[in-house]
Amino acid sequence: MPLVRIENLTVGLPPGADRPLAVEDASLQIGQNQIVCIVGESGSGKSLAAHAVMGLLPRGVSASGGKIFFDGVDLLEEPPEAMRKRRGRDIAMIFQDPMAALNPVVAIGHQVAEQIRAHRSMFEGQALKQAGEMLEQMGLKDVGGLLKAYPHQLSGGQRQRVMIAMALSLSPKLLIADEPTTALDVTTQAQILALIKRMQTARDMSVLLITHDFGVVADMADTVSVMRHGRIVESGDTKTVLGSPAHSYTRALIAAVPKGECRLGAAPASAPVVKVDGLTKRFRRGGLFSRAPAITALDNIALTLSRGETLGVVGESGSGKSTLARCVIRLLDPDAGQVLLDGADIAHMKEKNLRPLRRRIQMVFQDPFSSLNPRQTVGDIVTAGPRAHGEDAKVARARATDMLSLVGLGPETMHRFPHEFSGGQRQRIGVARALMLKPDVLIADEPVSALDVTVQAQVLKLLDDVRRQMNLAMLFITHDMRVAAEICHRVMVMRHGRIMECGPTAEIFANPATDYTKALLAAIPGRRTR
Amino acid sequence: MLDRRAILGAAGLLAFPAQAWSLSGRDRIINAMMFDDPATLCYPLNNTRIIQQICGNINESLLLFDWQFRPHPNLAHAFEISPDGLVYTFHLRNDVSWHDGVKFTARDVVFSCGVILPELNPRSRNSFSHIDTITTPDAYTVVVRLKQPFNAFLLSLMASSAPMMPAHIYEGTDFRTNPFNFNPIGTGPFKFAEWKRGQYIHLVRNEHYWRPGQPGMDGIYYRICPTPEQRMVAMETGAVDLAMADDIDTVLTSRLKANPDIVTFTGAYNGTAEIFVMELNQRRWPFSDRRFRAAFLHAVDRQFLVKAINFGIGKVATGPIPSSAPYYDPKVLTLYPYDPARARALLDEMGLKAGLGGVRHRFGIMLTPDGGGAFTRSAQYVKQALSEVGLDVFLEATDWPTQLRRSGNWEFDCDTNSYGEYGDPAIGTSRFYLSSNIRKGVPLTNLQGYINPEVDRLFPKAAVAVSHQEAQACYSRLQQILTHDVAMLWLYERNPVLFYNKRLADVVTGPNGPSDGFGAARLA
Amino acid sequence: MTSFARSFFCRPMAAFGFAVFIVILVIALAAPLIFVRGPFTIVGMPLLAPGSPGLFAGSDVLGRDMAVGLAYGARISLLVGVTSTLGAIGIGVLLGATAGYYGGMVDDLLMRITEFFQIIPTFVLLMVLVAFMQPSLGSAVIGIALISWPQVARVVRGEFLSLREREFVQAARVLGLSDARIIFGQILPNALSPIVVISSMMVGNAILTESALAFLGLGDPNLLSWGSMIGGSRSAMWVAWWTTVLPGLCIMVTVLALNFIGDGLNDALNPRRRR
Amino acid sequence: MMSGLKPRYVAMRLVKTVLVAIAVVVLSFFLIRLAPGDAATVMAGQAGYADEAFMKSLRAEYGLDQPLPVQFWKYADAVAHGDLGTSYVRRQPVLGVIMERLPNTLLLDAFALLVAASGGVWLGALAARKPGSVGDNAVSVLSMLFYAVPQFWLGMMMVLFFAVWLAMLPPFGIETMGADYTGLARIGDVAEHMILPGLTLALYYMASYARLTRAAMIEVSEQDFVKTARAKGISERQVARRHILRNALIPLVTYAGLQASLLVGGTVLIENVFSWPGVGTLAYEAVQGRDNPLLLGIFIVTAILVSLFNLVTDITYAIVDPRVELG
Repeated sequence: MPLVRIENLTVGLPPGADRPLAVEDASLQIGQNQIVCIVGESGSGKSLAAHAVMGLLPRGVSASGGKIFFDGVDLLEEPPEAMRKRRGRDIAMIFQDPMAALNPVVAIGHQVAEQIRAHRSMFEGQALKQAGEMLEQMGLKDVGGLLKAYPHQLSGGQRQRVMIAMALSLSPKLLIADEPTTALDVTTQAQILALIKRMQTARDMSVLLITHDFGVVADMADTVSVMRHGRIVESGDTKTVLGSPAHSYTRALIAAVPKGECRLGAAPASAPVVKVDGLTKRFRRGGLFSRAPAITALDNIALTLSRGETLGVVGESGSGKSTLARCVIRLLDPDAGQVLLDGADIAHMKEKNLRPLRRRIQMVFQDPFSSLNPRQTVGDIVTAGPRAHGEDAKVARARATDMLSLVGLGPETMHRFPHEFSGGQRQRIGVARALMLKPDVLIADEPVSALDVTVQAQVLKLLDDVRRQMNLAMLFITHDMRVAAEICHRVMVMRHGRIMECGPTAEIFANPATDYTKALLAAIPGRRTR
Repeated sequence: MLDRRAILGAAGLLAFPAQAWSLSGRDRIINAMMFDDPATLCYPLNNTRIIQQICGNINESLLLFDWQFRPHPNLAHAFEISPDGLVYTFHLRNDVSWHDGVKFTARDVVFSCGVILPELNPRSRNSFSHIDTITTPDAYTVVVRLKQPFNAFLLSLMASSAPMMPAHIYEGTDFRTNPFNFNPIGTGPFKFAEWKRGQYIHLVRNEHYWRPGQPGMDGIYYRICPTPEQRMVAMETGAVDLAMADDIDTVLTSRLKANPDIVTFTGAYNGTAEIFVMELNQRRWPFSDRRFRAAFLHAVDRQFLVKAINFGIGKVATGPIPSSAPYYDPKVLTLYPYDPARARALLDEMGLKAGLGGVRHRFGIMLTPDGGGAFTRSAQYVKQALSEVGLDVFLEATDWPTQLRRSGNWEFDCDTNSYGEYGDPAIGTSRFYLSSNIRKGVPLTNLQGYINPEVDRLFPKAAVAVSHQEAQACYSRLQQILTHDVAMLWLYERNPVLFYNKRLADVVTGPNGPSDGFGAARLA
Repeated sequence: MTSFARSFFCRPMAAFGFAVFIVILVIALAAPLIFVRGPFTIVGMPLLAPGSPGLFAGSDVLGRDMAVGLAYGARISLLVGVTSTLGAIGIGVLLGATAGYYGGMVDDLLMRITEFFQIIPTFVLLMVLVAFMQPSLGSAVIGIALISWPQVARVVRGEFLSLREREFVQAARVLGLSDARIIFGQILPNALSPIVVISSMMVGNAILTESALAFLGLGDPNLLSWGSMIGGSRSAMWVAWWTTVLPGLCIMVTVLALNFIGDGLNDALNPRRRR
Repeated sequence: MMSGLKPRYVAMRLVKTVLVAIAVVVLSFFLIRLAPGDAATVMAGQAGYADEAFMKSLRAEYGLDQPLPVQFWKYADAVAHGDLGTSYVRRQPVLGVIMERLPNTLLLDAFALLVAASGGVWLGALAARKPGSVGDNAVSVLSMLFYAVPQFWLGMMMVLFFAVWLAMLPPFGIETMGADYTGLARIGDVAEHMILPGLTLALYYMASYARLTRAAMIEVSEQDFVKTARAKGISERQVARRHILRNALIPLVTYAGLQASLLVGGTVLIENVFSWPGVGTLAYEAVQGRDNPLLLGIFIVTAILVSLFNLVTDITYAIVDPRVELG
């Protein structure tokens, strides 16, 4: 008899939302000692379904139909007080953003102990001891210090381990994990997923895992359900669904996921247009009086970039890849080193004489919602560059319409405002804006990491096309090795502001030189099964 | 300092009635009020009203005056005047001693009238400038010889103009910085006890007071009460027994008059007899033209000003000498009844035609900083009345330093003020009309710059007139000229009201009002 | 802009506030048409109760018609409120923008000045300013503007600090736009909504401050404002309550309306709470 | 547990307070000296009759005739030795006058702050529990109302209602005049006199406390850690007290600090309406009487007090919010 049986679950959204129902007629089962995944793009209702099971739907959202049987009892019929007692004891839940999921003003020990004492009457001291043991089981070191520490003093990975310790402290039968690793670095993500799997087998526990990453599904799930616009379009055991998907939407989703195979050979040889040498950047911390040491974001970086070539810069958060991009395009002033643009060193040039050169090196940004001025029409946004460099407004607008059609957007977009477009469309507008000045070099700083996987594929294809057509030299910054493999001729791996290794993509993927790159490649979800 | 917990605990004691303290312990104490701490307690030095009222209990004068301004014995038990009016002989009481035990003798009178009073008090300086010599045949007789007869000499010995000061305290010291200015010594019924700045001044009864049966009370408290409403509440709740001139805003007099426990006493200030006036700067055209000044008076309904704006307190002023003061002669006065048409005609006659917006002339009236009280309201009414005849007035708000600086240095179109007559025109009135008293930088002088040779001749002649009739003739002619010339804009005689709790009696015994002290006051 | 108007007016309080404000504005402007006599004209005996013949709001301590006084009083209060706020906004936006955008020394200096204003009892400082400029309409406006601009500067600086990091501003710098074009073309339009919200609240505060000054006798003696009416009635209140109650109510209603408008603007302009 | 409070930080802040006080002295000295007319004419005026000689002697006595910089150095030197000069109008040392009046102001402020904070937080929490409910709207409208009321007029309405019509409470002064109570009787008397001014001040600030608490609690209850707390299965009351209120306290502490400094210098109006003998009425007299040393003294004392308040607020802030590192 399955531990959880969800039948025709329907969850209504408050009026004014983009669709009437968040979850519509969803049914699925979670067996004893089994890991079930729900996968889908953002807005598919997967997270609300999980919250419905836990009985933690936000204000104004309610389960309007269907049944959720847990150990034979329909949780939707449970009186609130009884349901409250089950939370934490029978069913536990961990959330996506570990930074916000812990109470910032209470020590870690107390928060874990509070979970234990919520269902067992025991003294604070005893509960704290038990909490310490749980934390050790999660593989956390210096537990004594951790108990007294505050959430802001822990790393993302540590915090997620504390959340898991808290959730499992009363050995619940079911653990619901709502995108537990999306906010983490790829190496930490692998460790947390491994920990969940180990805990599941050790404690004969069932897990409901919510994710948008098929790699994670491949690594973790026994069975998987695919959701779209609130409905379950396909269910089944992982191998069959991933191997031969029945539903067309699932097929399109899987196809869009970058596989990590290297598609580009060597770039056509040509003179380097950008040459960087000895580039160093330090950030000073603390106020006037404090003597805290400055952080070295970039330490003596050297690279070359030629026209028609895409150089990928890969690294985890804090590796300095973004700082490198900003220093090259002089959004930041480097402390030392050279940045030669066709021979001219722009590293320490004054803004006055740098301005005319700026048109030759442009950038596409990461966050579609922050990179366009909400108060301007698309026409004004795209023609802002040329107009600032003295081009006649009418000529600029005509060119803008052509550029928009190049990136796949109709002429009517010129008069509309950014908030009327989807994330993907906004990135296309960003690309159009960058290309209006006919740059030689295009820097793309994590251009697709904020997009859903299907849209991601389209934007990557667009970037590659424009590179070929305009013979651009492209610097591509990303934290996702699979994306890098898709689009880059050469890849440079960075860690703590230094270059670990750099070379043709295929070579780096086939036989990585440094252990760090090996670990990065190993941590890519979904690689092991193939 | 009060501890917060106690306060909160005590707040629970709200049942504690505010007026529970019984009257017994304090019924022989008079409680009076004052706006703020006076600058000093040296009677002649700072001649503001509050200092006169406090020091009136401490320093006494040679003579007291009754309601008809007839002299009565005080520190001088008798006096004679020589037939030619030049020699005054005063016989002093020999049983009077200062609060510090030193005997009061003729030496003190010579020092007071000869040295300290002319030095510190401008009014005394005018009156005593007529003295030729002061001699003391013996310790208790003083002979004053005048240069020429001065019929107002006796009246100038009233307490507010000539308080007797202790020679042994002040002689040879700098009068302005003498420490006793804050710890005054006198011969009066009460002596100085304590001055707690920001709270009160406390006087206690003088055990060795020479007048039998006085003082009727044990002590006086002058407590600081900054706002008019607070003073009124203090009177109504009985926390205070006495509200003197200017203590109660005229708006609120109706409320106190209706209170059965409070006695209303008008005429307590006939001695000072103040007139509320406006002074036009006659150095500037068109104020120099008599017709403008006449038009000004015709345009203002002074009857309404008294009845409505000042809530019935006071009387319309008709000339330089108040109606309650000696030498007042109604027959000779040129009167200016409320007649806007006449005012417009006069202005047309002058050539001040109505320009755009009907405005003939625009000028400023400088306000007295009385915190929006009776003076400001009167000025606001005058501004409105003058606008009806085409005179556009803008009011200039001032604080004390600005008002004094600008009036002293003649930097004004029109100034508002209130001048006391102090019993005799030679003391209180002449100073505003004599061209000899035009002195730049000094307030309370002939600020208007009014010059009339005949007036310059008549005032000194009247002052030295031997007989009353001769003086009256001069003052009548003066009143005729001054009212014809509209030398000043006399608006209304203020005669402020005094309120006191009905538990007291004989609080005011003469025209000098509280400035003669509360020696006679007793429980009703 | 229609979507802004729709979301502003569908809030009951904001609509009510706007309506009340318009009524007050109309009465203030059309006072000469509504009332034949000026506010200073004396129409009868002082302190007549409301409802006496021809005086539905009674007469004040000088016998003037309270209703006319209240109508003309609105002019002064609104005039001082609006002009001093405009002045404060002008200085505040300029300094706040430069400090927020350029940071460094300008920012430190501005922070020290705003701190100074926080530490000094600002109302006492205002009294000193008005007293030494001699009380008049001009000195009140200048004084209030001088003590309220730091508030605006702090808000504008905060907005500029956060907007400066936004990617569309960095894009503008990459495109080679000049600082001026970035400040006024890119950042300021996005910083407008908090400025508009705070300015409506500040007009309310300026009216309260002006009435406080007039109450303490530091107002312009030739003008009749609600504050001076209350100030003039401190004693009269004991015998005639309406001389104090009516002008106070007018101030409260006006400032309440302005605060409702401020709240409405805040919701309507703030995209997050647009629905 | 005092997290991150380093003595060096406190020392640095005290240095900052001194620097601020110096800046206050310099700026306000010259600002006030620019005013036309000087105190000599005021004192002469009070003398009722003053000729040029008397005014000249006064100017000499108070050193008003020396050039401005000399006057400043003399003043700064005196202040350095704790002597704030003598008040022209009151002829007493300024420090003494202020210190005599300061407890009254602090007493009133403390009472008002206590009532406003407790009432405001309680009302705000009530409103936040059911956003959009009748109670919530009532609290919002009420607080908007008190936000819009002129403080001095609110005071006069309290006088009109409680003293004129009901004659229930004494409207003016700090104690019954002339009663000279001692001990508990005096405390009762002062407490009774404090009710009206205290309540007027409290009502005004209670409105902003209620609005702030409501907004803070609503914002905190939407945070993820509140969802985590509920996922632990603890009661709704515990979630509200241990998680929501604890975090909502943080903005309140900053506001209390800011408001305390406003109160120190800001009660001129209330003290004037109720004739409460505090620093506020003193400042008003000083402005009217052009009493520069007294005005400067008030500015300095307030500046130092406010800086200390800010220090206390920062320290409490660091206690309440562990994320804040001091110094």
